[in-house]
Amino acid sequence: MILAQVVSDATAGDTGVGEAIVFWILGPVALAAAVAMIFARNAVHSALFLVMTMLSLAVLYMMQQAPFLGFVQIIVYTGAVMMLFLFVLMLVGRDSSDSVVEVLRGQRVAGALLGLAFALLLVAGVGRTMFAVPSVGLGNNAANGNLTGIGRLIFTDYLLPFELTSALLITAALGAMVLAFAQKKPKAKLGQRAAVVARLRGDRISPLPGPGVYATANSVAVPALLPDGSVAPESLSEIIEGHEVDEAPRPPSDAHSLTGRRRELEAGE
Amino acid sequence: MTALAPLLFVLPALGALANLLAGRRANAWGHWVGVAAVVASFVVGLLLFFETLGLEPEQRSREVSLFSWISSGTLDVDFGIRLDPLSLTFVLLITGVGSLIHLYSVGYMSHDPGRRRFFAQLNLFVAAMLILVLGNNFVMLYLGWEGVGLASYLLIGFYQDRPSAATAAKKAFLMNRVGDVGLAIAIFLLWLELGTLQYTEVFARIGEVPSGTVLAITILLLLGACGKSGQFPLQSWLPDAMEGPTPVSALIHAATMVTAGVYLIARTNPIYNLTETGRLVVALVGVVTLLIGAIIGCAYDDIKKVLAYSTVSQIGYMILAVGLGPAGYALGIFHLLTHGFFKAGLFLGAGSVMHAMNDDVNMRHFGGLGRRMPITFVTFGLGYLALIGFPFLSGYFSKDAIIEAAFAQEGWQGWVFGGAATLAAGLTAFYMTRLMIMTFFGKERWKELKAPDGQDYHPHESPTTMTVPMIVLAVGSVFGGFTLSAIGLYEWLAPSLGELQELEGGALPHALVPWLVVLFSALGVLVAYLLVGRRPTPVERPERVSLPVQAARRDLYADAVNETLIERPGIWLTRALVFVDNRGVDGLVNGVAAGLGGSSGRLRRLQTGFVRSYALSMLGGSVFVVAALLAVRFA
Amino acid sequence: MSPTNYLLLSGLLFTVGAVGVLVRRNAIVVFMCIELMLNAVNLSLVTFARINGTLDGQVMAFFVMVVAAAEVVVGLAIIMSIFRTRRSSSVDDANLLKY
Amino acid sequence: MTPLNAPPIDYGAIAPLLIVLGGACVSVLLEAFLPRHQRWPAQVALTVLVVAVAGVTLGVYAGSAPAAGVVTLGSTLAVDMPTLFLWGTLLVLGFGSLLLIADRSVEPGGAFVASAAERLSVGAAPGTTTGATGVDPEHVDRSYGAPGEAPTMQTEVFPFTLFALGGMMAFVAANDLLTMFVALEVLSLPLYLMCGLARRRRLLSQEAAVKYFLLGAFASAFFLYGLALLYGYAGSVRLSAIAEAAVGTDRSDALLFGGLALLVVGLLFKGSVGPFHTWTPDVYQGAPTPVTAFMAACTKVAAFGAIARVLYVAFGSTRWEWRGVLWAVAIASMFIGAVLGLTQTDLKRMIAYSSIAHAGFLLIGTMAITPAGVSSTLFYLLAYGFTTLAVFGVISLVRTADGEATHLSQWAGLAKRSPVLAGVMTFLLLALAGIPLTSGFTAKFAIFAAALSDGMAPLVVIALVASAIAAFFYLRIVVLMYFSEAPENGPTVTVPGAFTTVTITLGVVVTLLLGIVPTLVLDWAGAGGFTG
Repeated sequence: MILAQVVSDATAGDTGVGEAIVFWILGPVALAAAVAMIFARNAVHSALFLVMTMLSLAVLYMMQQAPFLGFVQIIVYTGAVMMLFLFVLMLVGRDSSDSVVEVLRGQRVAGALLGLAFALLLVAGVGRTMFAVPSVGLGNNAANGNLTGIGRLIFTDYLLPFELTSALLITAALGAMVLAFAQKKPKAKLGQRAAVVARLRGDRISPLPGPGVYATANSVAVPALLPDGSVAPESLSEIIEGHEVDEAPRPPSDAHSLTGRRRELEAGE
Repeated sequence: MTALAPLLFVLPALGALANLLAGRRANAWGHWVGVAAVVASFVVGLLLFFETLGLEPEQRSREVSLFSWISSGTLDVDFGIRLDPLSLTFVLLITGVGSLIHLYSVGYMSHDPGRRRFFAQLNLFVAAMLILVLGNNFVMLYLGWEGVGLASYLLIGFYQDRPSAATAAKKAFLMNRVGDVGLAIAIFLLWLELGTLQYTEVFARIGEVPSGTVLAITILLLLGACGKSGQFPLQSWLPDAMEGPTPVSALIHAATMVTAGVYLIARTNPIYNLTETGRLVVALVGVVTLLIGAIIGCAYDDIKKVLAYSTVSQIGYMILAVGLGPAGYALGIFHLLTHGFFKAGLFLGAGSVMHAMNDDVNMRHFGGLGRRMPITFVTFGLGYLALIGFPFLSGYFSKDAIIEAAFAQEGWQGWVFGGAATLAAGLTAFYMTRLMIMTFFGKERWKELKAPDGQDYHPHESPTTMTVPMIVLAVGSVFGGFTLSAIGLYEWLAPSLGELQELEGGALPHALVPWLVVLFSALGVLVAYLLVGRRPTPVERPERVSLPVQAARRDLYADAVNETLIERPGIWLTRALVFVDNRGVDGLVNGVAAGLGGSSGRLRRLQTGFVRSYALSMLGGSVFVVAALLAVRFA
Repeated sequence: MSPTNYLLLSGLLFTVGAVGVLVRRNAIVVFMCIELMLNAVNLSLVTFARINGTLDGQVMAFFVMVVAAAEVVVGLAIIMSIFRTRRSSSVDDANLLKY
Repeated sequence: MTPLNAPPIDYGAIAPLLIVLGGACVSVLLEAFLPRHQRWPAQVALTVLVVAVAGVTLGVYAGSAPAAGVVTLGSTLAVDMPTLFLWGTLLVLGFGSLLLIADRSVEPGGAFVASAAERLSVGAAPGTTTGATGVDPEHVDRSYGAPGEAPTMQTEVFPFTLFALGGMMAFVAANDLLTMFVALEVLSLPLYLMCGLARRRRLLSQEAAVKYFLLGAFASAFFLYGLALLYGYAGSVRLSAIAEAAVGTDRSDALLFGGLALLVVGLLFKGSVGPFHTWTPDVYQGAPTPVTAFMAACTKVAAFGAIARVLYVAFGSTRWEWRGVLWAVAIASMFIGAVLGLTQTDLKRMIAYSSIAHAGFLLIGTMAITPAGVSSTLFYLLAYGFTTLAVFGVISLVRTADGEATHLSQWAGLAKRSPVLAGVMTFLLLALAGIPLTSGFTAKFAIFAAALSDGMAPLVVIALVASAIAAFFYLRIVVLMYFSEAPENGPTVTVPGAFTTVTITLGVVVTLLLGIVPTLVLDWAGAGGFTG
């Protein structure tokens, strides 16, 4: 495998030719995918472009003597985190693609200009000054010792941040539960016996009269009538009675007056 | 005995607290607690005063350190009291006049549902003012400074339901804040240069400070003084402050708080002694203000506004005096004391008139009140005579001394300062006489009028709680000047302010000055009598009438001459100044406020509510920060 | 090839992500752009680890991943909850609070 | 294989942090195992106990703490005097916030609920009854809790609060940037969640949560990039290592300053310093008021504690290079806060702008790399925290049927209806404006004095002008309360329950005490400097 070759190539000092080839292939790919991500109209496409960037980065990590991170990037980031993104995207509506019209005036221009300025500053100010710096390389920590080295650091020098991340994860889990968990109304569940007892003890044993009984219409809006012709109060729907009902607007007898067409015609004549 | 000193401000503070906390239960007796607190404070002040009198002059400045207030890093500020002749003089003025005005307020506010709140705030003011004058360092001074500003703000806005009161309160607070910024910067500069803010240390080491900084400090202190004392260019809040109840105008906006600026400059005299330019600026501000105040005072028909501009003008005299340096500090304080008496008396008199006239303030509606309110008339009249410098009343001693010192300056300053002060003395006589005639003499114009609330006027003399303070203050106005100069006020103040320098030479011989001043004053009275006293005063303010009609209306040729030569230029000048005052100064203040508000209204549109705009501004900020840091490093 | 190229790539990716936050309206895509920024940072960290010859950078990148995972959970939960009430995941629609 | 040597841990020093985080875990367990109607009392008891015990532990440790401080846990945590002070501040302010959060008397059932869906009664489609106006009282959820019981709240806010508090404590003590980053997230994530839990005005609340979250994540990406650059520069993210590298390394300074810039962006965002403040007004307004109080008081403390530490320990030697830029930022922040606050119409929003202005003042303190600068910043944080906590406590009391009445017009003439409340509010606003005899004055004074002695006189003058402008809008509220006519159907002032009363009283008393005798706390704040 060329990749394995490259990885072992990358020893202490400078980068080998193999690494350069990989970089010049994957680097532009990562960048292009990133740019594509912000231009893709469909959010799912954006997510997939991001996955592409992340995978490219994973390989670049491995080439930079960080095999462990490379795999974590693939498994955790690309595998889990991005899947979570996709899940939520599906939940909130996959087709909610952005409109291309920019509503904030000057936002894109300003964004682009600032982005350009920022990139220039980073590249010219920071990147340029680093070219002369020799790279030390990780030596034994690069390949087999990588995992142990990282583990050792986590449990010694970085013990506190490591413990703190547990607080972070607990918060995240709790937060997701609080916000995303739809609380059901707790209803007192009655057993069959209890239900019967409640019904017999209650003030009414028979079912409520349905709408339209002894009436001329079957609509919910029409109250049930008792045998003597009076309205059965239990059949009145609270919701319907609670609202003022406006008379439904009837179309005027002259249908043309709606469109105004006739007047035009008359005017034209 | 010095252990009693904290009681001076603790007692009024407790009074304020009691009135605030006791709630409605205290409605019946809260005001007496307020009065008692200030009177007790006055008694303590007297005790301390007599104790200090018994000491040798060199030992009369004492420091009482209560506790260490702020200590952070190298900054160390005591909560301490400085008992010296200057602070004790102020203590007696504040608590003495304060007691009288508290007593007066019992009667004046007797029908007001907010009386308890009023006394709480009045007590709060007294406490803050005492902290201001008693503190032994600049931070205490600042504390009192802000405290009196706050109390004054609350009291100006006391009649909460009047929009004009709320506006006036806000204006006063904001203009004071402008001055406060100056004071704060001056304090910080002092600390930066000397690392201490205790008066004793600052004054001992002020010589180490470079002269440019000293000048800056003096100007900034002056800015603070201008804000608090209603001096040019920050004077316009003071007349508006008359929206407050009249006892407040008497106590705060005539006798005590507005003199804080004078106190500040007198207190920091070792700093001002170092810079002649700084003193010159002070004196110029004083001269400009005293002229402006006197001229505008001629224009108003509102009795309290006239008195307010008179206050502006008189404080201008004091500022001029302290601007004259060692030759004037004590004179400024002297005038401050006498002015405290007669101006408080005049305000109380005005309040008594308003009380009788259903809170009307328009002098054109008054007239002939002298017969209805004899006590008010007499006390007010004595205050009036004192103010215009009637020989051997208190204003005569103090004002003449200032004008003499002004004439004694070298070169052009003597002529300008002295001339302006003399001219203003004439103007003072003019507008005060006009006020007297319109209020107490002439036809009883109110008989044909209805009060703003629709009832007839029934002028009557005020109750005893109001007349007694007026009588006491009138007595003070008559004998105060003579007594103070007889018992040696200047020598008493010398430990705080240095010996009073007697200047020789200058623009005019000293003997001539009193005559000149009396002459100008008499002229002012005469002109006022000719213009106002000999003609019926129109009830409505006369609108501009065309020249021929005006000429036709005049039956006396002399009047026409008067008019063309004196009145018309005077009116034009007055109108122009009122215009500048209302439009120019207010306009500037309002313009700044409106500008801030407008830019705020526009800028808040940037907060569009769109997350993406926010992100844009954050990215913009980041680009700025990164670019700036890299540029700073590699430029 | 110098490892610095990785840094440049990282800077560019970070910028692309930042610009994406500014121009995209779907809250989830905005959030993905932020993830892209974090990934760019990780690339820098890994590269610096190599340049410096210390593993710390890799450990940090690892922490960033963990933190990002937790952040994703919280963020998606918040976006879900607002979507439930608004039926919209556009960040421009969340525009009641302004001025 | 070499054995793994666990780093030595000074348990005594970090006990408060452990107690708070452990308490949070226990609190989660309570949430999991207790029936719903028992949770509120249990959670309140637990969290109050946890914070109290942590405070006592802190007090005991502080009594015998080494003056130079200790660095523990593999040099990830520096427990020095500023840390102890900040921890104390955080715990006390957190205690006050917790009481506000726990209060159920002001808003029946507490201010928190997870989602709107369950409160929609029959016939109302999702999204129609929720809105800026809130939901009418009949439709308020009564189902959350046992039948017949008073409605209860979403008790998950308690573990969230504790986690956030723990995160803040770790944040201010973090001695390396990675710990700082993780702690930043630990404190942020619960806050994002808590913002979205308001019972009233759900849409605003959720909007606040989304905005805070997206911008917060954006800002932490910047922080992280700065961290990466600094790692590239120094080869380590320990603050002291960065400081050492700044003195002698052959790496280009571009990494150092680029890293500092981006790092500071992330930190300034949390401290809501302009121009990174944009989230503040929206989030302060939309979040439930107790959470706003918590954010305004504690997050500010945490953010500026961290900024001070980073600037002091890691970048103290290079301060001449970065100070100019932070000057600009501080000026921008002060003026944005002061000027934009002038025309706000919502009280919570106005306090948000006030907090932006205060952030500018605080930044001045952190820029002064002197012991006085540190102690004055610490003091300011304590003073400001208490005042703002009480302000939000007061705001939560003025209500209409729709919930809190935060529109300014609704506060008109409030002094006639409730003189005590208006008096308390006036006092607090005066403290925010920096009038003497309140903590606000002494705090500002200390900061300005420290800035002056470190050569920032022009900045102090600008700050004075800004604070004079800011006094306008505090005054506006006072004028409204005292000098305006009350509206026809104005809000009522709820009689607060014990919890809210305690918090407000605490805030007022501390504000007054620190104004009169600040020396006690100032001494304590100046007891020692940062260790690195």
